[in-house]
Amino acid sequence: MAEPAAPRKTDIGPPHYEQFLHPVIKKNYGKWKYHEYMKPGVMVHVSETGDKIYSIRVGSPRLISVDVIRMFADLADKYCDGYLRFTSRNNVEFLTDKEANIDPLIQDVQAGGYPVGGTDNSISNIIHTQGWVHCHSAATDVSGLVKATMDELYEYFVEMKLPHKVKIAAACCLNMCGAVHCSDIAILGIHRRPPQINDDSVSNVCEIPTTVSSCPTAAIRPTTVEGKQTVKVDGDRCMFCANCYTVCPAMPIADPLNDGVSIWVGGKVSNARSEPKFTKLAIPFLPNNPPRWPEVTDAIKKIVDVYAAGANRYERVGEWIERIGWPKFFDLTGFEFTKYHIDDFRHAGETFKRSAQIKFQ
Amino acid sequence: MAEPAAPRKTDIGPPHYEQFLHPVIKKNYGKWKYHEYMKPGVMVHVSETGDKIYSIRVGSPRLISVDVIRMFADLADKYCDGYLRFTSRNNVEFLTDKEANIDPLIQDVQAGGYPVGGTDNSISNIIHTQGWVHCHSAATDVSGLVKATMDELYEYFVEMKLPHKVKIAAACCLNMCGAVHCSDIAILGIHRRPPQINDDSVSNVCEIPTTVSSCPTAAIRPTTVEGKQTVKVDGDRCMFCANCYTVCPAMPIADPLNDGVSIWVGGKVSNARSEPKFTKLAIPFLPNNPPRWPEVTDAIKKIVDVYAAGANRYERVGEWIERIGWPKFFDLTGFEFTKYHIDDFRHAGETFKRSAQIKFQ
Amino acid sequence: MADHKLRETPLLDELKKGPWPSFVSDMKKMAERKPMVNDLLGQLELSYKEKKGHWKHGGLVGVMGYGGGIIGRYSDAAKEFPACAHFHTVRVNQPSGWFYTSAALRELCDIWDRHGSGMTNMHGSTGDCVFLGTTTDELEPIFAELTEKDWDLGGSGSDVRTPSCCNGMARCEYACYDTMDACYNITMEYQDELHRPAFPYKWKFKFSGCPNDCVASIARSDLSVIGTWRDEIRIDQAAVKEYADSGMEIRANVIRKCPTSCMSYDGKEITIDNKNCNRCMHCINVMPKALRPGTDTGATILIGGKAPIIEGALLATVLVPFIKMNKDDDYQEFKDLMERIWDFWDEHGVNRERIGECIERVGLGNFLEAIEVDPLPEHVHHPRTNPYIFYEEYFEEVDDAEAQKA
Amino acid sequence: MADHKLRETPLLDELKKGPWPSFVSDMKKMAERKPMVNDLLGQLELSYKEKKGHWKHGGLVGVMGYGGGIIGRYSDAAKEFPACAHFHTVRVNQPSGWFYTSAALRELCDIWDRHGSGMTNMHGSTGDCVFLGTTTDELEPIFAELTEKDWDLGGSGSDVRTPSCCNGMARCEYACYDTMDACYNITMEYQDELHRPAFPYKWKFKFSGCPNDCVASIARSDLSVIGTWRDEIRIDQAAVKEYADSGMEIRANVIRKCPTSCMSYDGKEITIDNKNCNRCMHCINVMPKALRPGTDTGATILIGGKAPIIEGALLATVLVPFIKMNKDDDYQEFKDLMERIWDFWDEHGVNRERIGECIERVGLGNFLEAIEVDPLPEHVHHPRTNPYIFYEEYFEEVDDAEAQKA
Ligand code: SRM
Ligand code: SRM
Ligand code: SRM
Ligand code: SRM
Ligand code: SF4
Ligand code: SF4
Ligand code: SF4
Ligand code: SF4
Ligand code: SF4
Ligand code: SF4
Ligand code: SF4
Ligand code: SF4
Repeated sequence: MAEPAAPRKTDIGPPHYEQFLHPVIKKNYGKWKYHEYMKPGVMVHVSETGDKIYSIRVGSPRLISVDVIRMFADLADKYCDGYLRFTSRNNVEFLTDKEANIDPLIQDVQAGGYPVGGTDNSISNIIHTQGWVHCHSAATDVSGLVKATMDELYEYFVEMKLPHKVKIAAACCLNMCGAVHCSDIAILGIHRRPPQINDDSVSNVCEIPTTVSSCPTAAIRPTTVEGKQTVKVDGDRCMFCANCYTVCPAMPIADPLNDGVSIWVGGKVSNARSEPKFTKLAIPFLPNNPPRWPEVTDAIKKIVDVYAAGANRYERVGEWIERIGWPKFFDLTGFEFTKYHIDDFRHAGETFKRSAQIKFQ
Repeated sequence: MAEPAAPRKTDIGPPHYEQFLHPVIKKNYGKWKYHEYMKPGVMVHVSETGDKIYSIRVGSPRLISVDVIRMFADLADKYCDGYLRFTSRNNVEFLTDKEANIDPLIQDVQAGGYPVGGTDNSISNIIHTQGWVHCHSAATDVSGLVKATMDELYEYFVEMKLPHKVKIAAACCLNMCGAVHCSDIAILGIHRRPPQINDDSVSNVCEIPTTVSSCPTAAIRPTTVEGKQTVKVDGDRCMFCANCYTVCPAMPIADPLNDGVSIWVGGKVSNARSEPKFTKLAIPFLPNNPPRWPEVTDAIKKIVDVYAAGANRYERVGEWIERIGWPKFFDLTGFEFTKYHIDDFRHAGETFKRSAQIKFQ
Repeated sequence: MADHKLRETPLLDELKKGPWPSFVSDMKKMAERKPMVNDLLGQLELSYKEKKGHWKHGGLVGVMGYGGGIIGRYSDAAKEFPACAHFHTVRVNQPSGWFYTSAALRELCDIWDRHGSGMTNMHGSTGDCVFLGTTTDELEPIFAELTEKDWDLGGSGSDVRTPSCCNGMARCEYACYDTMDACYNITMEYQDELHRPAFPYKWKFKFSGCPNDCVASIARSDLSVIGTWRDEIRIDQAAVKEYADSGMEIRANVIRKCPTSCMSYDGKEITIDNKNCNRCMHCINVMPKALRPGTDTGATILIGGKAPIIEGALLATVLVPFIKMNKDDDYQEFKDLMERIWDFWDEHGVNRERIGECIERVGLGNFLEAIEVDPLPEHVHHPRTNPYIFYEEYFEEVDDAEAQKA
Repeated sequence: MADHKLRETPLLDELKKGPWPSFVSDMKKMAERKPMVNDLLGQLELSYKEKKGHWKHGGLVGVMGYGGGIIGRYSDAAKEFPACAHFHTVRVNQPSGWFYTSAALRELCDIWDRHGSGMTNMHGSTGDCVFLGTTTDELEPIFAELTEKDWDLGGSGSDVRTPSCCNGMARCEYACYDTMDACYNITMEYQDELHRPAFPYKWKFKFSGCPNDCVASIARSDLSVIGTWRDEIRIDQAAVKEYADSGMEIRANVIRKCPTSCMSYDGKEITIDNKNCNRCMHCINVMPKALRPGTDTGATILIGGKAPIIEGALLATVLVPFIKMNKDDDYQEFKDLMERIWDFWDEHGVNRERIGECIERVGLGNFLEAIEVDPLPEHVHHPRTNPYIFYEEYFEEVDDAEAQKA
């Protein structure tokens, strides 16, 4: 292989963060004392030195063009000496030490079509993934789903009126590149039909032993079809995880008639009060109904509504459900409880109710 | 096969219980209103009709001769119109409607060498099993262990001075015919050496496929030794459960040098407050040291002592440990925490600590 | 006094000391008139010396027509201890709630004194009255004398094991159904299943009158019936006051220990948010004079409890959140359910696999479907967390999908 | 304005409606000057119509010398949508805490506008700044311009993935160690592991400054570093009073929600039994002016968090209950640990098996032993409940047993 012409710059890593810090932040690094919410989307952090930094949080679809980023950059120049950041939920945060700049900034942001909010006991941005926009594995499109859902939940982003934070995530397949497995509410794209096997190409594009062993339920067996080495799938054993497809492109699993969306609830990540917990199945299947997935947005709205009505302050969705009990959750939402809700994978038994502690309504 | 001479009486079931009920019990059946502890081992149950029945609970080694039973029968005749019962923990309960009979009865019982107690916040009798007295599977003798332990805990049987009930069980092998897996404190006989295989007799007395498939860890393989079909055990995979021995007598596992006792804590059965829970490993191995197993009785005394000192009223051992945390339990008892305490069987991962909620002492 | 030489047991003699009654002292006395007990002591002393049991593996013995009820046992040191060369046990089905009269006990003692070692377990862990140690020859005579006096054998092997129950309504104010009647009725119903092993593995029934579960049914039975109620806890506020006056710390010991935080106490009266109460019994246990279970009583049925062999211990799991345990119709609903479960077990069970393990293998959802019980959120601690759902249907054609929609 | 025909997207156009900012409106604008985005919209509209994605499986592309950082993507409808036939993404390693200046952002935008679709994810789920959609030809030029401006690629494939961290000490009063410095330092240390996949599977680092875990490290990283403290929570009683005066319900919202019940409040002052506090953060979160973490700060290290593929999702499990995250010695203790872990993984890992699954397969006890970490009760939720203990040693001879005793 030919050497590159100039000495190639590699392994330099990301730029050092210090150059991107607002001078007030640099000065008070590690010295912050407390914070207060001034209004939805606006926080002030106060330092031991008495210095203050104001943060204005702006909702973003995450899938944004360079033009939108440039618009944010312009606003940062105008109001924040050029300083801004993104959050772990893909919101934008403008940072300024000038309290007077807050309201004008907000006006400009809103004029540009972007909402301010997402702090404290609100619904912040939805963590999500690629969907049909970029991924080969997607069972649904999350960009559209998220847009439709956030339209529906908009009031909860721009106001702080819920019992506590509600963290929502969406992922387009069981790989769960979003934070689906530990979210207050999660939207998950699912397949429901075993992979279709392209017998002609399996032996060319896939390593058959790897493919066979990729299946968590041992549903895949090697076989020969018309003289060609290939694999077959025992449909009864398949639970549609698509791990086979990940290792073998000749086993596409996406299927317009059967792909759809499942809804999950009650997970969390923080260690506050209760330990982190996994999200649990609320609705096993809703149809893929683009462009606005009304069945999905209705279901999520329903969950948020009953949570808002029933939970105590500082109770996350999962903590609330644990207090009232799962039977009550299904009762309040009207969601049907089916055999699909009952775990039957590896450690299924650990989820069975093993006490006589039962609530009767 | 020849028919029996007379028409054989079979499948008649146990005698109907009604004939064994004290008249006051029969009259107030289902009408009891409340009970009170009058003193250790003595309860009064009061009926809606105003009637009262007194119960006097007497400790028994369970392994008793007909002479001892006859002695109990005599006392029942003398004080209780002939009525008595046994409890689910193998204590004897004398039942009388005559309050005046209580103290004389107690005196006679105690004179006969039997203690009165075991009620409310005491340590009641130990549930136990056969041991070397009768079972082929035993890794220790529980009758002796239980006698030695109850001698040590005697004060807690005859007084009610603990934070709450402490339920102890002992079993002589992993079959756990006692209530070991859900007890406040449990004593469990264990093997620690893989079964010795009697190659000469395996094929005669055992079905080899059944034997192979009996092993939960797939440690057993069929093999041939000097032309005879037999099995071999992969020592590294064996965790000494003895299930193979149960199905194949030619694989004895008992071994004087390596059998011993493990100690378990923190289980419960009742649904009161917390859900029923399994007992957890406290000490993986103590030597078999008959006749009085001092290492075992010391360990149990230690657990009871720290529990008595630290738990709140109405807190079972497991509830107390969950409040203070397992690190504190090991700290207080001085028991060593080893890799053996960390689960590595089927659902091991479910027992790992998966949060940042940690106490630092 | 003994017409045989008494064994020396220096090690066992150490167990004659101490305040707790000693099985050694008792056996030593029996040894004087029972050579079998004398040799048993000798063998046990050997075990204490060698730290090893001296019983051979199993041994199939029994009484005619029965497949269970007797545990065969032979010594591997019979040369040294010939009197306990055979040492079988007889499991006698105890009466409901372990209630006896002195007369009944003497009856049993006399039979056993005539035909066996005279040593017993009162009772075995499953609940039987266990006669410890006799020879094969004695089994038929024992059985004849027992049945003559209306006693029968209990279970062993892959059959229904002797059911047991708490004393329930006989002496407990908490009993939410008649455990003793239910236990008796079900024992009688399944005499054939109890005496003739035909299952994949053992099957244990246990009946507790309330969630205190005084027979440990949730941990130790395949089918656990635990009394409960659906309506409101009965409160006697006057008695609450009495407890308070007598110095009980109601807030610390009752209110704050309620697991659902559904109780409150204003210094005078207790209020309970009954729809959040999970029937744990704690408050009632502490204040039985003031609080009582409701009156719409029945039971929760749980399935699959067991000890660790083979896949690890299981606590029983909720099968029917609430059932009326109805004497009047002979517990028909319960028995119908049992029939469907055993049909399923028959078809899907594997040798030496308890029902709890079988359900985990087959899937609780599939099991419920097979026995025609609707899946309920009460069946689970929480719904599944993994996305590995075995959807059972998919559309092959657009038309199917459209049809579904309509 | 566009020199190409704009795609009709009636379905997608529905997503221009509503108050939340619309990615469709944004893309439609970009489509006017970017044929690639125009065709992407066309293909997406097709997906919406057919309910099916139109990307082919994978595609190995990259920049010279790197094994990761680029995700290859090709359309399966390239005939119809030729401008997005190639549609690779570039993962650019974001700065610690996602802090930028406007200038830095413009730098990135300009590079991407020149060489790609102009669409981005700010940011990807792992934390990268993701450039969405370019052709294979453009990869080297993009890389050259990025490095020229001191930007580098992030991870993909079986390598160290781009580490990320919460804003920590930069803007949060709770940070118990310097997340941004640690993240930067560790990212720089493992540049080779990040750019050249050589592991059995991916490896994610995430750094959160306190147990609130604002980067979800416990759920989404193989190695999660969560700030904590060992000493006492700092209490400012004057501020407690201020909160009370301002109407905060301290008893309901703080005291009673403390999971360990280790707090009390007498109407004036808060007292904490710090040895029972489990550092959950709740009380501090609610009253940041009055309560602060202690000053003996550091972190808890947890291992093995991940999404469900293959054996089911895992939350990370405690590995080191407390470690000083020491800048001054360049995090040497942390790095030494990492070395031992990767050595182990190298030896015992299986292809496509995350470290969390590997540990469960090998056994946590064995894993700890291999990496020379003492087993601690802090490692487990509770000790084992099953009696299936793999004792590693037994005595062959009496002498051994005697020797052990002495
Ligand atoms: C900016 C951000 C960190 C960053 O470096 O980007 C952040 C910043 C703060 N978090 Fe967070 N958290 C951020 C993501 C998270 C996440 C991760 C996530 O959302 O996926 C979590 C864990 C989620 C979970 O538990 O499922 C998280 C769990 C918390 C909690 C715990 C809440 C609880 O009670 O469970 C607090 C404390 C609180 O809210 O009282 C907290 C508190 C805070 C505080 C108040 C800390 C402080 O004093 O500065 C910050 C403002 C909170 C707010 O938004 O109301 N932060 N916080 C992230 C903002 C995301 C966004 O745009 O909405
Ligand atoms: C007699 C007996 C039932 C029988 O039919 O034989 C019985 C009888 C009573 N039990 Fe029990 N329990 C009996 C075994 C059990 C068992 C099973 C066992 O010990 O293996 C349990 C479950 C054990 C466990 O949880 O691990 C049991 C858990 C309870 C509880 C729940 C305690 C808790 O808070 O966890 C109560 C309520 C209480 O003590 O406040 C209770 C309460 C009672 C009451 C007060 C009920 C009543 O009003 O009559 C009775 C006297 C209790 C006492 O001894 O202080 N009984 N009780 C059993 C006596 C055994 C013995 O000789 O000691
Ligand atoms: C006698 C008794 C112990 C006692 O001293 O009380 C007993 C004794 C034996 N049990 Fe048991 N079990 C006895 C109650 C139990 C219980 C407790 C219960 O029923 O409440 C259990 C735990 C609950 C359960 O069933 O899971 C129990 C769980 C076992 C097991 C493990 C079963 C499992 O699924 O985990 C075995 C092993 C087996 O079945 O192969 C077993 C096997 C045995 C065998 C037959 C030994 C064997 O390896 O085949 C023992 C015969 C001993 C002998 O020489 O007499 N025994 N066994 C109990 C029966 C007396 C009675 O009828 O009243
Ligand atoms: C781009 C991104 C989603 C996004 O829209 O943000 C993404 C995209 C893909 N992920 Fe992911 N993952 C992304 C973050 C995650 C995360 C979240 C995280 O890192 O915090 C997870 C869950 C956490 C974890 O690692 O467990 C995640 C768990 C997976 C998995 C399941 C791994 C597992 O062990 O369960 C796969 C499947 C695999 O590795 O074969 C996967 C695979 C993939 C692949 C490569 C598809 C595949 O089947 O090979 C996706 C490429 C999509 C594309 O066309 O660009 N991705 N993936 C995220 C990376 C952006 C970035 O670098 O910042
Ligand atoms: S969740 Fe699945 S479909 Fe979505 S980006 Fe990740 S791998 Fe692709
Ligand atoms: S989708 Fe999953 S379960 Fe189905 S065959 Fe593929 S790997 Fe196996
Ligand atoms: S626990 Fe084991 S040794 Fe003891 S009686 Fe039961 S089967 Fe026999
Ligand atoms: S003792 Fe248990 S683990 Fe060991 S070989 Fe026998 S069945 Fe297998
Ligand atoms: S289980 Fe309930 S009803 Fe039965 S004896 Fe125990 S407390 Fe009474
Ligand atoms: S029974 Fe238990 S849950 Fe119900 S009120 Fe009483 S203590 Fe609370
Ligand atoms: S994890 Fe803790 S330190 Fe980091 S931003 Fe969140 S609250 Fe602050
Ligand atoms: S940090 Fe959590 S556990 Fe500690 S005192 Fe505060 S609320 Fe209680």
